[in-house]
Amino acid sequence: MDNPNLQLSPAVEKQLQPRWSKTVANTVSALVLAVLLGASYYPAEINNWPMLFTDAGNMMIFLKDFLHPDFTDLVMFIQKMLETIYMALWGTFLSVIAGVFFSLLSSNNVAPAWIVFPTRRLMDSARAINELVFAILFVAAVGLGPMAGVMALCVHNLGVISKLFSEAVESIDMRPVEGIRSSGGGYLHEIIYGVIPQVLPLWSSLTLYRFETLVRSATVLGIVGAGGIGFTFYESFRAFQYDRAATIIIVMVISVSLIDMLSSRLRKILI
Amino acid sequence: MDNPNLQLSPAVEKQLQPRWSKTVANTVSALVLAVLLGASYYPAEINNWPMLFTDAGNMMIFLKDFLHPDFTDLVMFIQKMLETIYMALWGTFLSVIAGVFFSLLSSNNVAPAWIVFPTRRLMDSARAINELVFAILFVAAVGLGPMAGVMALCVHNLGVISKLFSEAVESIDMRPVEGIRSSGGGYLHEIIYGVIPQVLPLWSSLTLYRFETLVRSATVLGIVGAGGIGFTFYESFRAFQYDRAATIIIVMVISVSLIDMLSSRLRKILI
Amino acid sequence: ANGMPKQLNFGIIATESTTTLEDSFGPLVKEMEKSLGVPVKMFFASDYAGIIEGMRFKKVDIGWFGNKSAIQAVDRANGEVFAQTIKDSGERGYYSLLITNKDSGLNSLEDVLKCDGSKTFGNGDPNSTSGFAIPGYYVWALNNKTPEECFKRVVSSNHQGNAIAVATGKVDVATNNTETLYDRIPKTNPKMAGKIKEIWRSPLIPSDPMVWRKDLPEELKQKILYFFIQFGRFGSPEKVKKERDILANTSDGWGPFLASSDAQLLDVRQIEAFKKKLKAERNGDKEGIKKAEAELAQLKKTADIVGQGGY
Amino acid sequence: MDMVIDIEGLNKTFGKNQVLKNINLKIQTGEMVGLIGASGSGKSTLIRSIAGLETMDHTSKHIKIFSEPTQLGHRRTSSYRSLRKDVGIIFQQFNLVGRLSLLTNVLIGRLAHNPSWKGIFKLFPKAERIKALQALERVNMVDYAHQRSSTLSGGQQQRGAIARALTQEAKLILADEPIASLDPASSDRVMNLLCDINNQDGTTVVVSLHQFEVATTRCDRIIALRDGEIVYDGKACGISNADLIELYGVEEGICNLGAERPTPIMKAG
Amino acid sequence: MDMVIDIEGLNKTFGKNQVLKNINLKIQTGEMVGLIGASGSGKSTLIRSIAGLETMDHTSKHIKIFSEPTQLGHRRTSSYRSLRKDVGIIFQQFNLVGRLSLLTNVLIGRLAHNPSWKGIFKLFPKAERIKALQALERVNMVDYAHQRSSTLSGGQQQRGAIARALTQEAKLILADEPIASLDPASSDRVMNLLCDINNQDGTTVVVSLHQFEVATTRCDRIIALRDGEIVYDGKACGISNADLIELYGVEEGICNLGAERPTPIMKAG
Ligand SMILES: Nc1ncnc2c1ncn2[C@@H]1O[C@H](COP(=O)(O)OP(=O)(O)OP(=O)(O)O)[C@@H](O)[C@H]1O
Ligand SMILES: Nc1ncnc2c1ncn2[C@@H]1O[C@H](COP(=O)(O)OP(=O)(O)OP(=O)(O)O)[C@@H](O)[C@H]1O
Ligand SMILES: [Mg+2]
Ligand SMILES: [Mg+2]
Repeated sequence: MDNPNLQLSPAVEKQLQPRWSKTVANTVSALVLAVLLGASYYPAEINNWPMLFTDAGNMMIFLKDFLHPDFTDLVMFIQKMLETIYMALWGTFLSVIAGVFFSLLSSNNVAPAWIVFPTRRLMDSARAINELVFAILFVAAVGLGPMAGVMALCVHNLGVISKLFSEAVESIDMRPVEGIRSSGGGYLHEIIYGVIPQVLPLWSSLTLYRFETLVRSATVLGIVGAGGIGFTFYESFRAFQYDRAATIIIVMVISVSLIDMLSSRLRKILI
Repeated sequence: MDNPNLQLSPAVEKQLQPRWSKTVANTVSALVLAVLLGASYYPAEINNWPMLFTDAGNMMIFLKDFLHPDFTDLVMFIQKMLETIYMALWGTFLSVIAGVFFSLLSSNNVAPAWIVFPTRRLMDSARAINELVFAILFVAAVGLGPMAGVMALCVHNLGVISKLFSEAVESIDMRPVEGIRSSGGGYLHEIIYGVIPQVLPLWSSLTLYRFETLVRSATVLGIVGAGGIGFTFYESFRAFQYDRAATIIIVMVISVSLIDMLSSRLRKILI
Repeated sequence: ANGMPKQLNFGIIATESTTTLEDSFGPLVKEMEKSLGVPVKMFFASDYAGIIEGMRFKKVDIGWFGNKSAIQAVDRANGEVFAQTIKDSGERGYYSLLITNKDSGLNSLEDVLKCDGSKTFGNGDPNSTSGFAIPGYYVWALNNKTPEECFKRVVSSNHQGNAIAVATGKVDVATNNTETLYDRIPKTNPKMAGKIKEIWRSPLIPSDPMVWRKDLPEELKQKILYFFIQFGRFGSPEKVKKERDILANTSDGWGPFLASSDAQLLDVRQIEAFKKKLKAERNGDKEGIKKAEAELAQLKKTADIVGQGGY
Repeated sequence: MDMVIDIEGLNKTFGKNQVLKNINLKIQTGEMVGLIGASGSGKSTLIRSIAGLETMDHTSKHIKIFSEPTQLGHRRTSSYRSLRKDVGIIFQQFNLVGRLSLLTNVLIGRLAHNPSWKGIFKLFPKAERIKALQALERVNMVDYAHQRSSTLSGGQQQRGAIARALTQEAKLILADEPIASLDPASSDRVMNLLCDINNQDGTTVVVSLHQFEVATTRCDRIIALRDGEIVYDGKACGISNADLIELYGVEEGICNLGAERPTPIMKAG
Repeated sequence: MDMVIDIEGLNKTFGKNQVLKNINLKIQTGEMVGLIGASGSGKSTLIRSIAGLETMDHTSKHIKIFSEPTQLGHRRTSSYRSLRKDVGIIFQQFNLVGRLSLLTNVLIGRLAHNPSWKGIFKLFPKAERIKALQALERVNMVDYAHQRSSTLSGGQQQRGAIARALTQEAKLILADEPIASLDPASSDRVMNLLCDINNQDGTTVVVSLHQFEVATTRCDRIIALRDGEIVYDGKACGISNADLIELYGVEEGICNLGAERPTPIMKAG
């Protein structure tokens, strides 16, 4: 062991051979990424980056307007925030209920391929079809107002939740599931005893992340006339009332932080 | 074992006692959720749900307009899609680079609490502050156009990526990390050999999910005048050209599906 | 729809306003409820698409629109213009503008139309009447040019975005309108306003119309129309004063409504039809040209009857 | 007599590495079979294949459990699912659900004995919970019933896995190194348990073991795997020391082994 | 002579369960110590505490490694990190990184011997790779060097973990049941290895073992834990059969045990 080079056994020699396959694969993927980024460099005008520094002063001037929040309407903003939370709560709740179902159907380690493929495509569509289409769709049925917003958020969110939840499911340890399978547990038992306990912490954080996103959502709620904090922000922002906008930002940052802290807490309990 | 009730040993008797703590905790959380949902029922106008069925005919009428996609501008739409992909590519790339860093700093099992807390709050802000603020901020520096959009998307995305990545990090198995720690590996070694290999499959799917979201993004790119497919969709949609909108939806659904399939493929390679 | 509806749904498009919309419209709507005897529910939407489709499916009864979106409400959602808002100053409309930075060296439309390809242009949102359609017609179409061939770069944003871009020198020329440039920006950002100057002004654009659903019960329509026309006009001076105050605090500050009709939209319709014709000519689309010409002729005929601008 | 396990021509390949080579094996009701072989010789893979957790290569013939085919060639048959409740497995890596309590993990063994909806809502009748607790008592783990199983020590987890398989009251038990992490007394207790259910209930038991003195004293029949091939199948007493040397594929080690510890093979022979 | 491990008043409680009770322990350079005790008696927790992976209760006094305190009361000291490279651990559950190749896992043992940036970029000099491969050869695993470690069999993973600890060339090795999943020949090979590094390199070895015949033949000193207390600490030959009965806490089992298999304790005594 002192001079390991002296005499190597043939077995060691053999394993010392360089392994090309992996190196080649890595190099190729790095190259593809580099080429794509290079090709997008000018179209995306990334070449303007020096301006980020030369014209940083402009940013400062813009930001300065936010430094004097106007708290006169704070109570109203908090009320708007609660309004949004009402809608986000229902939107999240409904989409999580459905999302659990669809995410399991779109997980390769839980459902057979002929179910996974169409379910995934369906969920892709729920995400890809612009939320506004769903918003108007529900306006046609239930009229303007929160309900149409909730439903539109819910459908879009279902697509996202299913995707995120199923990524979590696909990264579980399959051994406990095998344990249940071989104890004679049925398919649903495998899910309830083997899959859910493993993904629960991740699922609950992801749910709270989506809840937070819905609370921030403005476009859909705006178009169906459901109001909410995001919409109020737009109003102020578009009217250049940066002092009010700053207050709304503060309200939103605090809410998002609270939700995030809740999610950490929940996680700790669940892990 | 035939009649298990006959005579139970004291040890078994003891473990048979009902365990209240868990039942109580579960009941309380279910109650809290129920109360919240109940309180939001009327404000969110969920009571309108029967209309979803009585007025389903309206939805059909609305959807019918989408049944005849107009493919004349297909080439233009695909080109717009590519434009958006350019921007999304850079936005995602930059935010993932920074996100890896920040997500590790905001994971409780990897970084100390006094770093996690401020980092998480910073990332919460990146998500909570409306993207439009960042959009205008960067317009002030680099002017209207794709670059401002890329930067605004990037900052917001950084907040999301850090959150999602760190949730993944917090759900890893810590035993391999302990293995590296006790072999004398440094902090960075623990991350590179212990954490990253475990989260890589999930990280790559999450990255592609965010990439897909950026490709769909419209508001920010719209306000900075960077165009893209989302903006083109808005134009058609708001002009009630549902035949064109339908074509764009098809383009988007296909793209999102392709990205999702790429993510499954990547996952399979990485697992 | 023969019986009276239990509730009247009033769709309001949230434009760039300076006060909270609910506070702003609340008193007016309360008066309306009193007068009509039905509850009126306000919906503030960030975009007209929801309100128009809502109207199409009878979920919205009255809407406040811009000229261009009102066309959609009329054509698509069976709506009808019945009133027009005016400013509390009595102005019956506003003007579309081209603006530049005070130091840009550009002084007139001719300077812009030199089209030397060295400048950048901030166009409006394609759905904006004053930001896109009006300049598109009067500045570009009538001069047989397009922004794309005139400028080094064309970007599009809303009025605020364009104003900032001009004030900070990020674009050289941009579209805007008198309401944004002279009412809103000076209030919120006087420093920026001082850096901007106007170099071209369009003909008058009639101010925003009120649209109702054509198939509302006749009785209700009469009540609504009566309410809008008398409000701030009829009655004791105290009542008028009170109502005028309410109007002055609604939206950007309104005066009493004027009666109006679909004819108010003729101008904008003509612009749109002309643009269609130009586009068809450019594409060599013979059928399109014919269609656009027929539409123009039809509009002309209507205008001959009801008068240009519907007055 | 009934055939519990009937394997013909089982091949299993991972990548380029053929791990099981033309395995032919028949095991009858009530047998107690010890599976021995060096580390990496394919014991776990064989057990997992019998349980239907690995699919055979398409060059294989069949696996039948209780005379019903569970795998034909490359395909699992439909009876694979219905048979599982009669096959209890003790996994080498325990395969407990870490976030659930030990008791719940053991109750999982009772799922197949109750209406499926009860299991779905986690409703276990008192009698079932008593059964589970008594199984835990048999492996000396009843005091840990409500501890989360991920926090148990290695040997405690192993005993939990054994309790789960016991409560399942299966007709065939496949135990993969069930005493690897156990101290001598616990090992003995567990081996006694396995012998008991074999003797009294007539349960067929296949147990893979590294301690061949345990295998030879406890099992009627020994199957020895080497590099994925069955190199010995017969009475425990028939194994010679030379067989063992060949089996574990060492020259130097085995002498040492012979010298420093008693060779139970001799005794058994 | 230098004190490698010096523990005073170590208490460790999980929830309400006190797992280690006032442990006092001194181990000197070059000792080969066997740690025995029933499953759940606290062997792994003791080893993990020495390694600094568990923090003691605040009622505890100290743990010193190479005379430097790593834990004082409830607190880890700063020297804990710097000392880790001299303490090699073989974990009961192997703690390999499943998605990395076996070779990379073994190379992790070399991280502390190279400039830290090289490890960060996964650059290992050829000499290091040879060292790792030779360690794998010593546990008979060199052919599996490029297999992903999660796909290795139980015993193969265990040998991988041993190879990782060997390449680390630590001054103290803590091995937690390193031969639990191994066949007799591999076990022997591994125990020979541990004895070798102890004899030749003077590495201090603490090894927890269930097979007390192995412990008594291989180790100079035996420490026996029962319910978190040290109940025996001394020469291997000093343990009586009565001690063992008390140790594993069984009355019925042990007779059985005595009858059915040779009791190596007698021989050693
Ligand atoms: N994280 C934990 N939380 C709660 N209890 C724990 C935890 N880790 C260990 N224990 C308990 O501590 C006791 C000692 O565990 P330890 O792993 O040290 O036992 P051991 O002697 O190594 O046993 P084995 O031989 O089975 O590995 C056990 O009763 C175990 O249940
Ligand atoms: N999923 C897999 N992918 C690739 N190779 C595998 C896989 N599972 C097992 N192997 C290989 O198959 C061979 C047999 O493994 P198996 O687990 O059956 O061994 P074993 O006899 O149970 O060994 P041990 O006594 O160590 O548990 C080993 O060489 C192992 O590396
Ligand atoms: Mg095995
Ligand atoms: Mg242990």
